[in-house]
Amino acid sequence: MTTRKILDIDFSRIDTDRMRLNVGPQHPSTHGVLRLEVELDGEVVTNVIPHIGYLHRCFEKIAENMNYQQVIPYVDRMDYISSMNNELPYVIAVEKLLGLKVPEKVEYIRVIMAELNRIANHQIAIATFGLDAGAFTPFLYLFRDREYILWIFEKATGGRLLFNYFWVGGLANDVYPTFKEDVLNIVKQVRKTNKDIEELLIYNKIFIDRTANIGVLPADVAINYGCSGPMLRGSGVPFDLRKAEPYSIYDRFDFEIPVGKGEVGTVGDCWDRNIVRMREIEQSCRIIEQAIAQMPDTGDVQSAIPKKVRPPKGEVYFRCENPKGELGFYIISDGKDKPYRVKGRAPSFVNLSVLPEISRGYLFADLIVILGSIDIVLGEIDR
Amino acid sequence: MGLLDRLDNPYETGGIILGTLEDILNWGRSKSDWYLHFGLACCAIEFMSMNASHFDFMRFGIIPRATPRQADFIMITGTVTLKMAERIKVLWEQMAEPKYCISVGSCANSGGPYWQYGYHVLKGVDRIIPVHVYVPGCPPRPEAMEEGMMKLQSLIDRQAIFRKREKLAENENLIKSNKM
Amino acid sequence: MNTTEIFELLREKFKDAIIDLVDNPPSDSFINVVPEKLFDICLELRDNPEFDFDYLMCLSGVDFPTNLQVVYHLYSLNKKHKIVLKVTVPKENPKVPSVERIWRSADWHEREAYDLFGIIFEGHHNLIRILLPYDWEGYPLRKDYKEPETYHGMRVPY
Amino acid sequence: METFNVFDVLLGNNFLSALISVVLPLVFLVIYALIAILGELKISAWIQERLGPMRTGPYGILQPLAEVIKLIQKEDIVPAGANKLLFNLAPYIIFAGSFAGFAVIPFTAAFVPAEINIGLFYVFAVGAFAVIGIVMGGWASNNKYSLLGAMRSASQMISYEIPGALVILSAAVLANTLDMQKITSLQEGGFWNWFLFGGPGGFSKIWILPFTLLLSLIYMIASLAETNRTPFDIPEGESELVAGYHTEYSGMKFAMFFFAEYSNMFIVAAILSIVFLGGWTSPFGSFMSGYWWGIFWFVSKAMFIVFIQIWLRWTLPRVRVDQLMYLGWKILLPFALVCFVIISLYRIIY
Repeated sequence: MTTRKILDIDFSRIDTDRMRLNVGPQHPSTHGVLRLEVELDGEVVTNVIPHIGYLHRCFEKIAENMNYQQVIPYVDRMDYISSMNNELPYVIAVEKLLGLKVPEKVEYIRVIMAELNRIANHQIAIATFGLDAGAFTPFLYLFRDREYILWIFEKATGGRLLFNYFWVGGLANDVYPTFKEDVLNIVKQVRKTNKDIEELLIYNKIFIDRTANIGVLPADVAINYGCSGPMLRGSGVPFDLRKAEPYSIYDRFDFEIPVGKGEVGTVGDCWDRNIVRMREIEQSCRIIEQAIAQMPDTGDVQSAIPKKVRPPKGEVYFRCENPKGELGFYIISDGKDKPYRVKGRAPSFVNLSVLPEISRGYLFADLIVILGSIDIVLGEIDR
Repeated sequence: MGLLDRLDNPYETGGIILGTLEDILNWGRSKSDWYLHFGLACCAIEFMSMNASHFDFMRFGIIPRATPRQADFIMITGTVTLKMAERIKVLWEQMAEPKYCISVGSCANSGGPYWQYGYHVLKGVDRIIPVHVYVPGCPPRPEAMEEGMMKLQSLIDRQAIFRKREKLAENENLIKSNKM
Repeated sequence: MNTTEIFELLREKFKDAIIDLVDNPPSDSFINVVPEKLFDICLELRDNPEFDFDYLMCLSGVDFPTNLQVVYHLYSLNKKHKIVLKVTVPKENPKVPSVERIWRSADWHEREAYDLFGIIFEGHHNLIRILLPYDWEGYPLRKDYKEPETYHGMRVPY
Repeated sequence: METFNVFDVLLGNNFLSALISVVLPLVFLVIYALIAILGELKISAWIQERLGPMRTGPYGILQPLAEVIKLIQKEDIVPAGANKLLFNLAPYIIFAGSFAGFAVIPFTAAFVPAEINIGLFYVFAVGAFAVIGIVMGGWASNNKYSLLGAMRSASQMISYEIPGALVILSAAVLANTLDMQKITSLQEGGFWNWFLFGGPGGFSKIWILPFTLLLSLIYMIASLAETNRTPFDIPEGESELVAGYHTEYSGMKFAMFFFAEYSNMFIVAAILSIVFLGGWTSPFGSFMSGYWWGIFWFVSKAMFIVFIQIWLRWTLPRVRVDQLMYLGWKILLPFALVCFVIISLYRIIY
């Protein structure tokens, strides 16, 4: 046995009431490699300092060294859960710089793919949110459904997760013959599982207790922090870029903007943010059904693809409604075939910055739930 | 490598009893692998679907553990950045022996699409920790990850515990040349 | 309100602080302003009910051969109009007033611009590196950046 | 049915019979733990539309065995900053605490390892041992997650011991004894004599029937909390506190925690089945009753409750720590008290 050291401690200098806890980068519920420095008073969170950058993959530097088309795979890898939605603002931004108009069929396929991917994304978001609250089984039910959506992507594009499907001016290839039936079947299946999840998770008493009145984000704070997507809508602001400034062909569809109403708690709590995602799945189903009905059967999806993408000098900021919020690309062209500067305005990056504001004063267990309700993807935050 | 193989050459391989014991110990380690619950990037999403019902990683007897102390192998699923690299090294050192590492995806193998201009990306996780199995792909399909897992299991099955050092080296050479 | 109207109104109030309006479609039109007056202009843009720019969409740094630029994309959720502001600063000692106190979303955006371009935002409460490690050297998104050979003993190039 | 210890009768009341009485439950515990671990894996898989372990023996039935073999081989790490003595001692204290509970569990009318007349009290007393082990392990690990987990666990287990104890007290009042064998014997003669349905007695037990049902429910909830199972698995809640108090443990020491958890599950299930479901008695009167049938009935009742615990774990989300305390102190405790008072009144009147 070692001899016991006599410690000479000046007790007045010891700060005894706060504990600093390091959550992450390896922690089961930081959704990747986020690191949170949490200051705890007992179990109550007094301060949170997010440390990001553990997945900084130098997207913007690489984009400056690549052709306009070559950037698309890297755009995929920003928000790897909803790659189709990432590609959409980028290709539209470049098309805008070029002054291109894409064929009708391309627009419809883009919308269908983007909405399918939105469903897949929200399914992961709800699943991992349930996992953060301790419910493991709904996670697997949602992942089972997501798998069916991935099968469609795989058949159409060849990739399961990262597609490189939307090209500047068109698509990589046309969809396969039974695409429409497959998509309609998926929509049916998604609706069926949504019902199960509502019973199993959303309206579960324990789940409501865990998430209602937790992490309340008032609308003015949300706007000032630049929150977007379900974060903003969960706070009761009916702002959706698909309605506010319809891009692509979103003005042709009839759908609603679900907002948080504080059904079981306060407006803008975690439950509201989650239910917004839940209802957006339904709205996406509606859009998909309408798009399938209107989609022209014939048409060359590659007819408008330019041989060489060399936009004139200029700059454009284009934003789309990503499942996580407003994804914008700010592209500066200096007339060469490589972009001079590409800045991605990632929704998760901005949404995460509000975390310290909404998690102070809640318990440590709530912090995990609040983080889950923001629905972050580190690839997009760190880029 | 059942009992019969050992009967041919009982003394060099440690005898029937030791050989069988070795088989049992290896069997335990290869059939019960707990992985460290740890995701980095895109591949982690495919890894999540692998845990889900369609691919069901648990068929191999694999259970997620949140703490490195109880994990048997670590799956590096995604891009390792320089900021993260030191943490991965710490995690690896925290794991209890015997431990294994599977590097999943191009990024973890070699830097993947970020190899050229990625000033903040570590070009291959094998620069900091030893890797037992590489799974290529960007991201690899879940089937590929399962194949990687089976490769790891067969590697564990052939590990030598009691045999002499020369045998061990020979064995490793064989594994390297992929003949086993 | 379109950019021209906003430009006229701002010109009336801030005179020379508003340099010019650049408008050549299909590019977005933008307004160049001087860095010294940026904070006041932004405050006016947010608080004047005619403008009501309550939402900072994006804040990006750009490295041009001779100088650095900070680009502000503003949006109004109520009025549904948008505007682009640009400030140009020299490469040596690039100082821009922070708008973090006007839009909190600028907090992380400004830290990122500092991290990758080395633009110093005066008045920011916590201007430290955000994406790269705290002991990283250099500003990677500058065009003349050379990636380091090693970092903490790990080789960086392939 | 007459109750006795079969080994005392066969071998006389000597050291050998005592040794056998200790070893048999240990063997049973190991076999049970292996089955329960497999059950946990397989039941969770069935709930989640998966297969579960499939490649270790036919249908993966050897999976727990493989895990034990692996855990034996794992390196045993003691973290640098840990208090070595306490760190090493903690898992064994926890395991000893939960295993000591087996001493008074009557497996059948003919076998109880140690027949003492305060059996119920004893089980509760040694059950509290686990708290000491958990706090020791959590504190000695020198890890903040472990410490948080241990503190949560201690507060949770102590709070839930009170409603649990009140339930047992009510049952003791009703049975007029603390001896497990006597309690079981009282419930002989069919399932309507179980304490779940008011215990033996005439038509008058209709008055306390709702309260005994309520009591068993309270005990079920309290036992979930005491064994740290979902929805009360806050101490090791994976999404918050990496693995709770055993974050720093590896290899066999972790296996000890693992075993202790499953053994605790069985202890609470056994108490519930003895006190409320008639232990080894047959639910159909004299049909299928006997010493051998006793083992069957007791084990299957206890295993059914273990199954319910596993089932709940994979279905429900986790509650928060303050909600857990609220449930324990403000809901379960008053209800248990009311039931206790009413049952006492009933005992006085009839």
